[in-house]
Amino acid sequence: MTYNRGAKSTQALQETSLTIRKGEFVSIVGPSGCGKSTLLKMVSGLLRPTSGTITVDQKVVQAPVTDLGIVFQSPVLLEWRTVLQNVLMQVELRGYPKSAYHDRAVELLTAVGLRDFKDQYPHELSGGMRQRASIVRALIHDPPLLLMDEPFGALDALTREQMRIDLENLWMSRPMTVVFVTHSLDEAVLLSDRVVVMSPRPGRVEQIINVDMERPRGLGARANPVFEAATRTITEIFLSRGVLQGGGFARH
Amino acid sequence: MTYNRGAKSTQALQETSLTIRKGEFVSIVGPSGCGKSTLLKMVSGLLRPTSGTITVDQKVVQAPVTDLGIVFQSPVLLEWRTVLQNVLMQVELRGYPKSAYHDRAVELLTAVGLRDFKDQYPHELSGGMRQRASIVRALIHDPPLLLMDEPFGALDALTREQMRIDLENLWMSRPMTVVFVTHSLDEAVLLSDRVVVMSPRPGRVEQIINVDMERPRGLGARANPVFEAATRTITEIFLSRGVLQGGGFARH
Amino acid sequence: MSEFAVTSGTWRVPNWLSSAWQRIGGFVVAICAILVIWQAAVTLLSIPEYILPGPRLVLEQWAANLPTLIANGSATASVIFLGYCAAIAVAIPLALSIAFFPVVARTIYPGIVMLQNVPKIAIAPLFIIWFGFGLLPKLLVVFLLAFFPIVVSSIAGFSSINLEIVDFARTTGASAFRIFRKVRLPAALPHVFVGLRIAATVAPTAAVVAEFVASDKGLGYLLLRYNGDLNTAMSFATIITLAIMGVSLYFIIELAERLIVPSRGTASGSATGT
Amino acid sequence: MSEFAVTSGTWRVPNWLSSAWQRIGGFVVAICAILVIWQAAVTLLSIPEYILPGPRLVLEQWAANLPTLIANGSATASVIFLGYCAAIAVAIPLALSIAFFPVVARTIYPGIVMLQNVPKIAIAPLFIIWFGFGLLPKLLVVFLLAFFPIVVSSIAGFSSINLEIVDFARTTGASAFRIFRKVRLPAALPHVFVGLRIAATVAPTAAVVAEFVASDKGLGYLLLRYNGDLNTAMSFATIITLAIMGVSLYFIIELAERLIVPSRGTASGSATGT
Amino acid sequence: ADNVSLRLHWLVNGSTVAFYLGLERGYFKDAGINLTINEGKGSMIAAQVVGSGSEQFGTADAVSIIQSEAKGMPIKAIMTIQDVGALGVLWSKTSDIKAMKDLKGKRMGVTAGDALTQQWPVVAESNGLTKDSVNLAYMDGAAKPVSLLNGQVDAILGACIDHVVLLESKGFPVQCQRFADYGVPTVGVSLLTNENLIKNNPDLVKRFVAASVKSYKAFYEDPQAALDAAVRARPDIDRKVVGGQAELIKAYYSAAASGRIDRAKWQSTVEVMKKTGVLSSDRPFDSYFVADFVQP
Ligand SMILES: Nc1ncnc2c1ncn2[C@@H]1O[C@H](COP(=O)(O)OP(=O)(O)OP(=O)(O)O)[C@@H](O)[C@H]1O
Ligand SMILES: Nc1ncnc2c1ncn2[C@@H]1O[C@H](COP(=O)(O)OP(=O)(O)OP(=O)(O)O)[C@@H](O)[C@H]1O
Ligand SMILES: [Mg+2]
Ligand SMILES: [Mg+2]
Repeated sequence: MTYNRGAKSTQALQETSLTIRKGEFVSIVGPSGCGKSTLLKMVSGLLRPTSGTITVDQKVVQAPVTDLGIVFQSPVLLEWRTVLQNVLMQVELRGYPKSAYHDRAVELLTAVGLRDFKDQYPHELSGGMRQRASIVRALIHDPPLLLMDEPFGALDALTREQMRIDLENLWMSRPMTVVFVTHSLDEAVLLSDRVVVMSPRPGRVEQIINVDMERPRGLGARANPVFEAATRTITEIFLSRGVLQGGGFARH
Repeated sequence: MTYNRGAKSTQALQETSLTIRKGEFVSIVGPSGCGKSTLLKMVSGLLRPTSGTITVDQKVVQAPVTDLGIVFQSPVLLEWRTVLQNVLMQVELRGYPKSAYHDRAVELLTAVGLRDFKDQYPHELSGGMRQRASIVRALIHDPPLLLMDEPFGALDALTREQMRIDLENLWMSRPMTVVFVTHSLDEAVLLSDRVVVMSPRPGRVEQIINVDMERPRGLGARANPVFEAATRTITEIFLSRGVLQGGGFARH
Repeated sequence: MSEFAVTSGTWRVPNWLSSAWQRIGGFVVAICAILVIWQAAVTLLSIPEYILPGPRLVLEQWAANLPTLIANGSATASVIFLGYCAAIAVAIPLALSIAFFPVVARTIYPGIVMLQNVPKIAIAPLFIIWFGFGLLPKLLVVFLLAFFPIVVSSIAGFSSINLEIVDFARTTGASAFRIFRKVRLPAALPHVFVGLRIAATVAPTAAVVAEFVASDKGLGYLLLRYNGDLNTAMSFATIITLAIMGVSLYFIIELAERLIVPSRGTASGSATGT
Repeated sequence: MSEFAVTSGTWRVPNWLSSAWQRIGGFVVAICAILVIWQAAVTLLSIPEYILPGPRLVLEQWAANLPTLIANGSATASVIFLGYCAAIAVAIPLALSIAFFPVVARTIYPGIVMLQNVPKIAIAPLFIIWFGFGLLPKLLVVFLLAFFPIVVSSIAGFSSINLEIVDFARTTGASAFRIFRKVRLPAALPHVFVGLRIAATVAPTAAVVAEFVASDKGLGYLLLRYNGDLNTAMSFATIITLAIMGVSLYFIIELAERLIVPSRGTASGSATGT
Repeated sequence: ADNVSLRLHWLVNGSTVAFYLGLERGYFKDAGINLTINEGKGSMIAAQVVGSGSEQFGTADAVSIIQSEAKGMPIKAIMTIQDVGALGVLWSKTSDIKAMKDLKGKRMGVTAGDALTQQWPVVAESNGLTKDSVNLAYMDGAAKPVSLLNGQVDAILGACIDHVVLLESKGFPVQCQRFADYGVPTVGVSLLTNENLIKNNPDLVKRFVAASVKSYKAFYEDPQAALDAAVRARPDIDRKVVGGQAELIKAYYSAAASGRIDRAKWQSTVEVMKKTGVLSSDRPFDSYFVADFVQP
């Protein structure tokens, strides 16, 4: 996958192949700039490779996939709509009756702690609040496929933990495929059936780790040896590739 | 601190008092939406309270403070400037000679892994790369005061660890006051002399935890009982206040 | 230590009504100042009436001939209104196709620029020959002058949207039209309104030019007559009537902007907090 | 599995030169098409010359009278140029003060709107009385017509900046002027250029109107003469000369925009990647 | 020599080429006058420019001069160029219109606000037509001849010199009837100056009038020479059109070459204007001109 700008081009992804199965919870981890967001956009069909394929639920992705909910890395809210209106945008664009989703929207906003802010505009929210609003927007229509790009990145540890548990519960309560980009190895391992580990820029899929643990994986799951093993494996892959090449901030 | 919109107003901060000492490393932690960013903007003088005071280095903050470097929660880069030009913006706006800072800029960009991207535009970067560029912009002029709002939020664990160590080294190598907002308790404890713990929205300073640990606090410091104690204390404060009030994502 | 509070330091007022009042207040003050200076100049320098009639005289004449001015003004108003609406109806779809179809941008757009640079006033007499004496040539003049500002501004608007928002919209499978209506159009509206405002100030002038060329009614016709009679005071009264109509149109557009353009909930104190 | 690549699906071309060529290509095709249709219509319908001269006749006349057209065209060009520059010089500072000083916005702005709605064409004869037959009244007409689009667009530009970027700039202690030059102005430029483009199409018309009223040279003067003589072919030749000048100004502005307005490194494939 | 500028009532045409001839032949120089000729944009503007004192002399229609004076402009007519106004009605020789009265029920092109349209009601009344018996189509001045050519109107109000030449040059067999011959006698183009100049430098006015009369006499002798002089000064004028006008003017006006101001004609002009309503002032008719600058 290469981004072109005139004569200049940036290779964002090396030879990458990814197959996602129906109902599966897959996480993608990898160093910053390795191509996770690019890969996620290809899964959604928003970016299309000229060669190579992405397969979701045995179908090759070609046009933008529409029966999904997506959380971009930045919140991407409409500045001129309130939080509630932004959430209902998902429904309006799909042509569903708005009134049928109003209560569910308020329920979800309550779940992420935004009930009191439903009539405020995005620029009046804190960074983490905006992110939570965009998560609600992705969930409101009960999509069978959920793509999330670092959805909990701007949240504090406790809120994050809570929302992780809520997400797992939601996923368990009904069939849903989730592709989840995160920087938290804990989160990846605690949530996923498989963790896709990517190599540094220009990235490719380095390894795919299966996480066989019973669910729900509550707070205690961190003590599970499977958790520990998976986390250690991923950390080792990362360490073996190294990260920043620079010499730190101090002057040389 | 209250945000006003017509008749409507949002209380962002309750009675808050904060004194920051010269050369100190202070972290601010607290649940999403509690007012950390607001507090940081008040420390910088960008937002001014009509009553109450913020004291930095024994001076009451009134006008925007200018001998500082600041990292906002979102990268806030100029879309029409390359990464390098964005970094040098700091210097240009201050009227310093650009050429004198060019090498230092490249050095810092190298340190954060952006050397190859110095001539690219912000929209061609990944989320984490943009954030790193804005960190470099805050450091380029060796400010005596550094304000950072979740600067490592979009970075993977390894890059984050590396940059934390780099930041500590920089801070140790010369006198500098740092105010650091983060969601990572590890990071807060490992970096700070004092950790300011805020209560949920509308927030106030709940408690200030001193962290007495020798420096540098490398990878091994997590084993230090002081680390463990501080982390536990903060977690307990958080747990005692509770977080989201909602009932999860599943339908009721 | 007491609670922090930030005083509102910006001048925007949250609801359009009180803001409209504020505006009208300033406007009235400005107008009064101009009138006083004008009358003073005319009186003190004893400027003859045919060079510059004083405002008192103009207002007297204006009041005395109000029925004529209203009758003819309404004729002009309908030309302005119809031409302006036609301009909007053509300009916005055109801007859309220029913004999104490269072929249109490359072939039609330069032609429009060329057309725009033809002084309509110079060819207006030909319009009568080509299109007869009716409403058509007049509408055409207003249309031609008003539509270009709207096109240029709308192109800027439709090109300036955040692409990730469109990406989101595409994942919903919404039709191009619905994405336009719900996302692209609201995002472009502030820019479109820049063009609508400029066009609003162009339209009355265009209508007068059109009436100069072919009309037996309307303010342009009156102006020709009063100019012919060297009745400068009534010329001014007519011009003022026209200016009032133009300003009304302008503020109607501004009001429409406040009502239609999605606000972001005009906040104060957010980042400025003086 | 082979490497992923995204084909460039947008029509933008990275450097302005080749893009200018693309434009000129489309333009030429469009012009040729118009000429052919026009000639065919005139010939087939045998339209009399004084109603609509064919392009062949117009071009012949144009070529035959080129020296006259050039001499008068350059007079008009200088009126356009000076009036346009004056409009820029006044409009941008004015827009700035309207955008940042509420008092100005409330008192002066409505006055300007009012002024803008006075049909300059109707009062142009008075300009002669007030300012004589020299360059001044002509410049004034061009200035008055060109400056408003620039004001309106620039206000929109200066009001639309991301406040956090200004926050960052304020922490550097940079003077208001430097913040303006380095941050606010570049951010506003795309909007300012919308106004500059609209003004570029207004200025030639304004110059012709001014010359109708007060000139013994220039293309407006020629037009009046040829119209009076029913020399429609030469009227058209003059109008075409004017249109060429107008289009040149327009594309100079567009070129200036490409050179001055900070690009974001026109990317392709980023989010559209067809 | 005195520096003097003359503002014409329109772009140079047949009625004013004489000044270029006088200039070229040195008549003004011989009179101690350094003359600049400026083309104009209407009689009213010429009157206003002279009235404001920014230019010393002008040519304008007598009706416009009287109107402007009545409004308080300090100007006076000082010489007659056309003793009878050229305003009239034009139609095709081939149409069924033979006289004014035949205009009944026809469509006529007029321009709002101009002198023609102001005088038309009186002409109509004098010829047994009522206000509504002719359909007036209002249009720009430049559009009138084209719409007559094109058959969109049956007649137009126009000038029996300029429009006749113009229409004939397009092969249109035109008939022109002057208002003056149908009961509305007015004086045509005249020379005017500022009252202050008359007061402060009557000698200059006298010399200017003398040189102007000489120029017109020379023009009537050889219109072609005047045309050549004008073309040399203003190369972009249309020889055919302006030459045709000059010949017609010679035919119409050579009898008035003396430039003498005819009191009776001015009186009837003022009366016509009062009748048409464009003049409400009660000033005596002879206060609008100063007759004695023209030497008998
Ligand atoms: N629009 C674009 N144009 C050009 N290059 C781009 C564009 N978007 C991303 N890239 C490049 O593609 C690479 C991968 O970017 P991507 O956003 O997928 O990374 P990421 O793994 O999501 O990183 P992060 O964790 O920092 O968000 C980067 O090197 C980036 O510079
Ligand atoms: N511009 C604004 N106008 C109105 N209210 C605002 C504005 N900015 C922030 N707030 C409100 O102030 C409160 C604190 O916001 P702040 O951004 O300081 O939170 P935070 O602690 O930084 O949160 P996060 O961790 O999510 O970034 C929130 O309730 C938010 O809704
Ligand atoms: Mg990313
Ligand atoms: Mg924050």
